[in-house]
Amino acid sequence: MINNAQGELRLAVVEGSPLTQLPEDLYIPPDALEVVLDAFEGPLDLLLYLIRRQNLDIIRIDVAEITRQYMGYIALLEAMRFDLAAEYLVMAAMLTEIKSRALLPKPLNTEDHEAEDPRAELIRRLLEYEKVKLTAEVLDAMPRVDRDFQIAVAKQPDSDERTIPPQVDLSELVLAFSELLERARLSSAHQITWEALSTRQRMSEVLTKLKEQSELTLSELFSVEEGRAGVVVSFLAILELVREGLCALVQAAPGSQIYIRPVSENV
Amino acid sequence: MSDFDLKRILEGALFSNLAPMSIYQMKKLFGNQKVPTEGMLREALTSLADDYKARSIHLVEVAGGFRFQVSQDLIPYLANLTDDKPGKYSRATLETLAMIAYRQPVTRGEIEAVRGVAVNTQIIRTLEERGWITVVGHKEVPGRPALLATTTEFLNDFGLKSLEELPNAEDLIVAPTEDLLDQMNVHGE
Amino acid sequence: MSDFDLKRILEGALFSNLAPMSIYQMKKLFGNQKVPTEGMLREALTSLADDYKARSIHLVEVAGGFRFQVSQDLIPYLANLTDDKPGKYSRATLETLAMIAYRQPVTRGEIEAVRGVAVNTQIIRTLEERGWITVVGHKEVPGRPALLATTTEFLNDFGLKSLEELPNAEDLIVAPTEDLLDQMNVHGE
Repeated sequence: MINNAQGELRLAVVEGSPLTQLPEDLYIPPDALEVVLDAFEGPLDLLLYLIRRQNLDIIRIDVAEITRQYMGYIALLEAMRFDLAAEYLVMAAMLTEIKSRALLPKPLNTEDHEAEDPRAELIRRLLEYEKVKLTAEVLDAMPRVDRDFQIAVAKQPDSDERTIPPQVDLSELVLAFSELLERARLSSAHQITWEALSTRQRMSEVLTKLKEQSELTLSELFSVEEGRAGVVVSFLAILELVREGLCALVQAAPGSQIYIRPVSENV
Repeated sequence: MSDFDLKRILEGALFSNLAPMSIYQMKKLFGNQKVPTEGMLREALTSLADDYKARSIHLVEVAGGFRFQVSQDLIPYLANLTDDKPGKYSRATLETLAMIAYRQPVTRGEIEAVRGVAVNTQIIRTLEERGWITVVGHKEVPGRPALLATTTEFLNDFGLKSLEELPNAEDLIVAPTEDLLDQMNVHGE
Repeated sequence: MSDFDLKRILEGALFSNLAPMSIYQMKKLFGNQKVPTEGMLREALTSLADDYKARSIHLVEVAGGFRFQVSQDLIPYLANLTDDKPGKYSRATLETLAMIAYRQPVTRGEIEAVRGVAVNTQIIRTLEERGWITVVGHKEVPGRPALLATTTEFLNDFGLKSLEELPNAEDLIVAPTEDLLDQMNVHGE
């Protein structure tokens, strides 16, 4: 049932398992790094690549060597893609810690369970990530509708009583379009020059409300008295808050209630 | 290719499409391979129609070409399936329709660029089936993507005499943001 | 009603529906008339599936019920008809979907912890809009993050009857790493 049409993407085979999407000893010139980094899904993916490139089993990684290579990439990365660097830097710090701990002599008097291999957590994460990566490939290779097969349909017989199609009010359509324009504007972040005071003010009001109640429905932020202008200002304020990562919109299903939540520490 | 293969391919293609399929489109199925003649196609279609004679779906020829259609005598049964209250279109469907109405003729890729997510084939099919949108041509860029536009039925259903009567969506965005929108139009076009 | 009629009605109904049809919906077809039992329906469906064995469309059962499907081997021909290439998903999107499919219900934070990078809101939106994932609840931890799970539509679109039919993720990790996992457990816990 698994369609291996995508198999050719797996360019390297390590100990029997297809592993990486990149040629094995790919040399990455610094100016191409930005492009290459798009091929990695984050620090774990990069690390996994570096390890697999040496045809090594994860458990036998030479932490010192891998750390050296990893730090090399990070140094380049930091200069070019500072926005991405944070996640990679955390990994760098972790590697350095592991390396330094490995270099220090083991304290003699510690109990067995305290002297755990500092690499254990890293290896656990790498294995877990690798599993997700492979699962994603398998999922993508599975036949799916539209790409690998089509639903067979025939025209329904013509009849007046047959279906009552959903009705759409013109105002819904106009609203959908104006929201779309807004969203398009907000996603092209660099075009934004200044914010209207009223929007900023409303943003603060929304945040204040969110402090009192950890969750608000979209409709709670709109009031009839303010009319259309108020709706637009609230709407812009919410979009702006979302864009700045200060709150999140959550909707369970299309057409259902939309909730606004603060973006909190939990993630 | 054997007659058997030709029939199989036509059968599959006819069932994967709700819109009638013309002889021209049937020839397109074969891409760079040896394309069957119209005579061969018609012969296969006749044989296929025969296969379905005794079934509850029939191969019929209509203005735009050929399509499979469910027998009229099943209407009373099918009517039992429909809910009395009409459903609602998803937000994605509405946004897609809005994009087509305001920016027509527009390609699916252009809609995707503004919406930021892929437009499901299902959405296009739903709107086509509703009779609100149609393919009006193909954009002369690589891949020749279909250009979508709204229909007269769309205008009728929304009580509009012409597209000019569509309310100005920009009006919904009030004073302070107006200059931003102006900037956007400059960017947008 | 004769068996012949029952089969005809089911056939017509199945072909007039894009979504898979459940036994419950099939019973609804008969409205106030004598409703066939599930056994009768399944028997008719088996017979119907047999009728189509040699054709290029097949009756299949997925999570949402039964539907007719065009044979996979015709895809290359059908692809010649349209310029729209079916959507390809990014690795980030696929990995997120894989996490949700195999670990559901799961929070975005949990996905991020395994992947080691933030999950873009756009990815969640894409999957939600495709109808493959949905919020099934909220985790009772500070912030009450949404719990994500896959939908019946996800199973339908991947031709699966249930989540159990997903390939076993453990099987994907080959021999040498398996003992490592054992070792790891000793270290980790």
